[in-house]
Amino acid sequence: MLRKLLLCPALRPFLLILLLLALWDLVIRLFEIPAYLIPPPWEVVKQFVAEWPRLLSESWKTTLATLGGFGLTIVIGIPIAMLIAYSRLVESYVYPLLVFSQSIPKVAIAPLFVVWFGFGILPKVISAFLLGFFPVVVSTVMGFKSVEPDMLDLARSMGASRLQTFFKISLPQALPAIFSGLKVSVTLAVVGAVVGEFVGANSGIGYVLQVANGNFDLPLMFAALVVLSSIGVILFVAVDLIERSMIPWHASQR
Amino acid sequence: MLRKLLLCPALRPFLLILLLLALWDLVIRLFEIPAYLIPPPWEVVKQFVAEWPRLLSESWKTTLATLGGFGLTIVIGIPIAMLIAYSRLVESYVYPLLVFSQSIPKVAIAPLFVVWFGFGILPKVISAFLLGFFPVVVSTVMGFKSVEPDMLDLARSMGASRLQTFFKISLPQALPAIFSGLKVSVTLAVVGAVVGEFVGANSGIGYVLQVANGNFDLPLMFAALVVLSSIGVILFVAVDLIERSMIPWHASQR
Amino acid sequence: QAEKPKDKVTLMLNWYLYSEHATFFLGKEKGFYAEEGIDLGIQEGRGSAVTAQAVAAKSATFGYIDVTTMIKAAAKGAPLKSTGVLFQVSPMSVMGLSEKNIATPKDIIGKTVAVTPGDSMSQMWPLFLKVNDIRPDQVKVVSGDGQTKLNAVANGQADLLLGYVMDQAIKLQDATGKPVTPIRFADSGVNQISSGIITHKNLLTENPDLVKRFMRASTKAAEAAEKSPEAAVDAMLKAHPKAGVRDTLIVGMKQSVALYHTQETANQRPFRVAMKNVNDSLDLLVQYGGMDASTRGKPEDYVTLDFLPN
Amino acid sequence: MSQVRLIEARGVAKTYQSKDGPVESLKPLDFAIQEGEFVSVVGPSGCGKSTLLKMVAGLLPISSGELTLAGKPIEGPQKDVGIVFQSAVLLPWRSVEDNILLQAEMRHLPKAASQARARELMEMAGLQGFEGKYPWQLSGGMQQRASICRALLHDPSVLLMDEPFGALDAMTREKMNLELQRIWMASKKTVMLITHSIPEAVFLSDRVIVMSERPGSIAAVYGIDLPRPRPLDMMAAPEFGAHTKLVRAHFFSQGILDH
Amino acid sequence: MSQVRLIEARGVAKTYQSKDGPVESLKPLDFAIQEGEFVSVVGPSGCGKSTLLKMVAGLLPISSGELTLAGKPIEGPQKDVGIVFQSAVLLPWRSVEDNILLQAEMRHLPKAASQARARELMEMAGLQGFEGKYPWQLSGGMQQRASICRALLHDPSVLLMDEPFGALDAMTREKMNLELQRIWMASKKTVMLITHSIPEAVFLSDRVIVMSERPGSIAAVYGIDLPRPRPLDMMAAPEFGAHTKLVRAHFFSQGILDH
Ligand SMILES: Nc1ncnc2c1ncn2[C@@H]1O[C@H](COP(=O)(O)OP(=O)(O)OP(=O)(O)O)[C@@H](O)[C@H]1O
Ligand SMILES: Nc1ncnc2c1ncn2[C@@H]1O[C@H](COP(=O)(O)OP(=O)(O)OP(=O)(O)O)[C@@H](O)[C@H]1O
Ligand SMILES: O=[N+]([O-])[O-]
Ligand SMILES: [Mg+2]
Ligand SMILES: [Mg+2]
Repeated sequence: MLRKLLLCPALRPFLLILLLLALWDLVIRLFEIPAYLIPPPWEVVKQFVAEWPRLLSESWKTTLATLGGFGLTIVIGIPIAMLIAYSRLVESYVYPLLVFSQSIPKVAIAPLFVVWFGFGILPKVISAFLLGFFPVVVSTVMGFKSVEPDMLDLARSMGASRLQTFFKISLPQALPAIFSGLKVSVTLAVVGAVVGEFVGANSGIGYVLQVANGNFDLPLMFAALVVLSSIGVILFVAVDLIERSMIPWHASQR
Repeated sequence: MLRKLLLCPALRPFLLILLLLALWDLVIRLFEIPAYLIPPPWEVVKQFVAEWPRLLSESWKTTLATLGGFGLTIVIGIPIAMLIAYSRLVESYVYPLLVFSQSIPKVAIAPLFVVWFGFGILPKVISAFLLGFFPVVVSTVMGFKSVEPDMLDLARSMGASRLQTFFKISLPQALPAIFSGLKVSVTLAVVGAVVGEFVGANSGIGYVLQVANGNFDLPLMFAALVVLSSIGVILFVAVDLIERSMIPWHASQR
Repeated sequence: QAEKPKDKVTLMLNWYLYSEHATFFLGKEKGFYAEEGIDLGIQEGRGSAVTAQAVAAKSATFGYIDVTTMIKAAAKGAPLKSTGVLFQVSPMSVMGLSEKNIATPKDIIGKTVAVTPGDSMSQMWPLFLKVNDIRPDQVKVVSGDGQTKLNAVANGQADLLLGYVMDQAIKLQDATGKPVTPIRFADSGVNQISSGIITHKNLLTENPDLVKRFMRASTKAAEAAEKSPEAAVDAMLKAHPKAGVRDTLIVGMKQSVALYHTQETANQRPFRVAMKNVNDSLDLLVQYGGMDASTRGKPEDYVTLDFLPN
Repeated sequence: MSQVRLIEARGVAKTYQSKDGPVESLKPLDFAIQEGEFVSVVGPSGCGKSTLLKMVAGLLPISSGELTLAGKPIEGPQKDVGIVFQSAVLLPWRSVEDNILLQAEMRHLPKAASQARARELMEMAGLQGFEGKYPWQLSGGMQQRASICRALLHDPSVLLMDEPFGALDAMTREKMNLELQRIWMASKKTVMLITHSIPEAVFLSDRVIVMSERPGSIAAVYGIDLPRPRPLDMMAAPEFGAHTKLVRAHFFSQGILDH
Repeated sequence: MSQVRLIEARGVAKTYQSKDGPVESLKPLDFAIQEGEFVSVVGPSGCGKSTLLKMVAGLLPISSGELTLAGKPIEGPQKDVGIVFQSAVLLPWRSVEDNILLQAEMRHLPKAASQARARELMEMAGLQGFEGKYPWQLSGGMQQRASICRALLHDPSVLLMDEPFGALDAMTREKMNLELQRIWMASKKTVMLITHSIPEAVFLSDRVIVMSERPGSIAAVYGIDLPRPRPLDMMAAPEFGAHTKLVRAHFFSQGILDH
């Protein structure tokens, strides 16, 4: 009965939010966290309501940058992964370079973006792309390499070209893996966009965060973080829904 | 012939490093990037050699924190993923919370870590853990959900307990997916450790980075970034080797 | 005068808006820049180093940053020069909650201090200890970024932090609701020039007139701000209502204008720094700031007063 | 032979739920299998044989009716059962021997004894020399034989087999038939065997259940009263021919194929 | 029948390289298949039949010798060939019909005509009503039939089939045998069929190649000179029995099993 209620899809988001607020409140009371470290939930809710129009319009800009970076991730990451999966030579040179670039904290090099790309949307998009694309590459490589030899034999027996084999055999079979990468990627792209906004933007949630931080306005800062997380959740759910509609045949969906 | 030389495993790292330096030099000459934006490679190499003992000892501390966080990632991330994969209830509540937490830029909340965990290695470890664990969770969930129904039937027909099914069927089959998550995770853990060092640590490569940044010592800063990337590559390769030895049966390894 | 085409000029700040920036908003509001034929755009920054790089790359016309940071960049080859130093007294200080009764340098002994590794305050810290006869092992140092330092002191993990009088001192006070006592480095004789205007060297030869006009307007703005910090803050808040809390900003602004002059320059107009002061700062940079002695140069290599009004 | 009804089905039916509506796979069935009995199931492709076997194994819920094992309703996988699936279902990360030993590991059987028995079974199935090979290094028939060994490892009292010999050549198949008969006679297992070979069904069974086309139902049940043990050349005997004819005739009377 | 040698093997051998050393699967073989000929291959499980078929298909490199198709060495997959693999190899993300149409898509055949032909083939194979179902919603035999339809879709002049009817019941199998004979006679394809059923091999083939145990070699080749078309009841004829006996006897002379 309770289980059923808890699983009801319409109620779930509300229950979740309640749960989250309760948890938050509990932690603050339990550990006696002062308001200048973590503000109590109602303060944040108040600030959230008060600043709602601004948060909404700023979050829209962050979302745009995130989607731009995520789009680049797909357009650049998947083909690179393909090349890595298919060519030992590319794998042995490009893959290490990617890994090499990946361990650099973006916050450390992001200031250079400002110098190169100014204060527009570009540095945010690039930062979102840089943070997001590695998980997609790794997952996609794994997906392509897991394609069953039998199926490749089948394609070869049909005289399929490399491209056909890719689109009709490898890609569909790698889809679950690719989507798992995309899900990680999309949340990282949000972080990337915000890091981009930290270093070079006059708008977006990252900007609000920094300003709130500078003013020691913790309730606003946390409200901004909540908005940010919500963007992440919404994009994640969107990717998940696309996945469900694109791979209904997969064992995980039966 | 050239192909063979390029693929020779013993030569590859050296060729790669040469390639990297050449690329770097090329970019600087091509775009006429002045030394106060990006230092030329030889300056960095010089600084690298000069500061080598210090870089080595500091990188050791960063590596320790990374490994600590990565260890937590494995120990906490995989069981959580298991629960998500097996229980619809857990999935519908814990998964969104994880996604929610994931879109928060760690740099924004890391300053709180110091308050809770002091100035030792702990905040670094936690930061490394927080950055690294989501990719492992997503990949592992995908891996467990992809387990073939036939194999689960087989296990059930043998009267296997849930635990046995997990260890003997699901886990091995999910391993390629888990490892793909671990590979992303380990490079992110490096970033996490450094972010942890940015916000509160008296040692580590993150500390060196900050000092170099303060002194406008770009060669040292880039040398530190190279060390950081190398830590990432080495850990990635280590995970890859473990993967190869653990799943020699997989299609990707045949 | 209306026909005269206006020069578009970008001034990139060192950070997001806070109190000391109000000067430029006041100048803009009073029309000082417009009078000089300058259409001024004020751009928030992300740290002095980034602004230095942006000005060097000509992404911004002028920068308002910590001049010692610019000196370090210029020593590495960045084509930058300061055309006027606004903060001639260093805002650096070590501060803690007043309830801890740490009021003089000697009180620091045995305490824990939070610093940000590599920043200019952490670099001057050893000197500050030295001139006060405190051995480095008599204080415990913990490291963290700006936010972490505040958290550490507010939460008791550290007794003190290194910060700017017009910035961290006020933040700490606002956060904890308790009074804060800053001990200025400058009061112990450890002084370094701080915020000032910088620009690309080429601009000085290509368009000296623009630089002159800009500095003339800025000088007037600084003078106006000295006279009425409240008006400056109000001008900034008018342009950017979210820039902060008025009362706090006014406190900060008052602290800021107090740094505009040393005793030697007390009777001169703002931005006119004493070259001896610059020279001392260079010495400190070489001794403590990680600057290579071979690249030290002369004060005139970094700062010029030629573009300032009389 | 004891007369205890080990497996009993009363009105057992199965309808799969799929996205484009329900698929009726089995009409209500009634049958019983005695303890120690050897029963074969034959029927056209797609009539629901595998479905039935999985329900008896407790791996698939029934849609209606009552299905009991030793009097208790089958609600989940049964313990003392060995199953050969229609496809070999070998774990790609385990060698042939380790695949067979999985049965022992899951059931916590003593290791050494299981290993000895696994070797014995592999020898019986002609897999010696391939113990350490991975499934993808085996031929189709060898994979199937490995899965048979796995089902026999724990010496279950009930054996459910879904076309276990389909991928084997005639000789290997006959050899495996003889082995299965020997094992069954020695240990008195209850066996339910799905097969497409009518001679195989007659040769091995006490009774043959004949199913009709999709959605499946039981068309007839034939008792095979040939003496045991049955040598291979009994296949040439007229009584044997009579039985196969009966089963076969039953099939063709459905008009699937004019003879 | 034309006398052009379409497929020719001279000293073709295969040794698999595996981690624990090489595995010799086929000893050097010599044989030829004429254009339009129907040749079956029978032999014990694991003797290398599938290996041979994959080499003829150009999917597996030969280890030594010479293997030619229409005089040219086989170095990669051949164009005008249809293959039925030992396992169905259906793509789980495609419906049955789309799995069959994959052949047309890969070969850029006109869509409407292919669709019509796919429907026709599915009807022939008794899959009508399952066009939109996914592979895992089919029974084992139905999956195999779908893969046969796929191999026939583009009307290839060479057909390579690896135990295509192994998972089918006797009737469906006989029906498919008749269909295959009809298709072969109508379009004069060259067919190489691997089967475990000696009657099936004799019924369908011009020649039957008998292979010996692993590592495989050719033990004998039998010409089957029965008149065409062959009705099912020819299986009861004494000439037919003589042929099957010959093949079977050959097998048992290897001492695999005493009769
Ligand atoms: N998971 C499923 N979802 C929907 N329908 C299914 C599913 N599994 C089987 N069916 C349908 O149930 C029917 C019976 O399938 P089953 O596998 O039991 O046949 P079978 O008698 O074993 O055939 P074969 O001899 O070919 O193996 C078929 O029509 C099949 O399409
Ligand atoms: N990929 C491989 N690696 C190593 N050995 C292999 C591989 N594939 C097949 N073999 C070996 O080659 C031999 C012949 O296998 P093949 O599949 O050709 O047999 P087959 O005649 O088709 O048998 P069946 O009738 O059981 O299908 C077997 O001993 C098998 O173990
Ligand atoms: O720099 N970060 O990846 O948060
Ligand atoms: Mg079946
Ligand atoms: Mg085979």
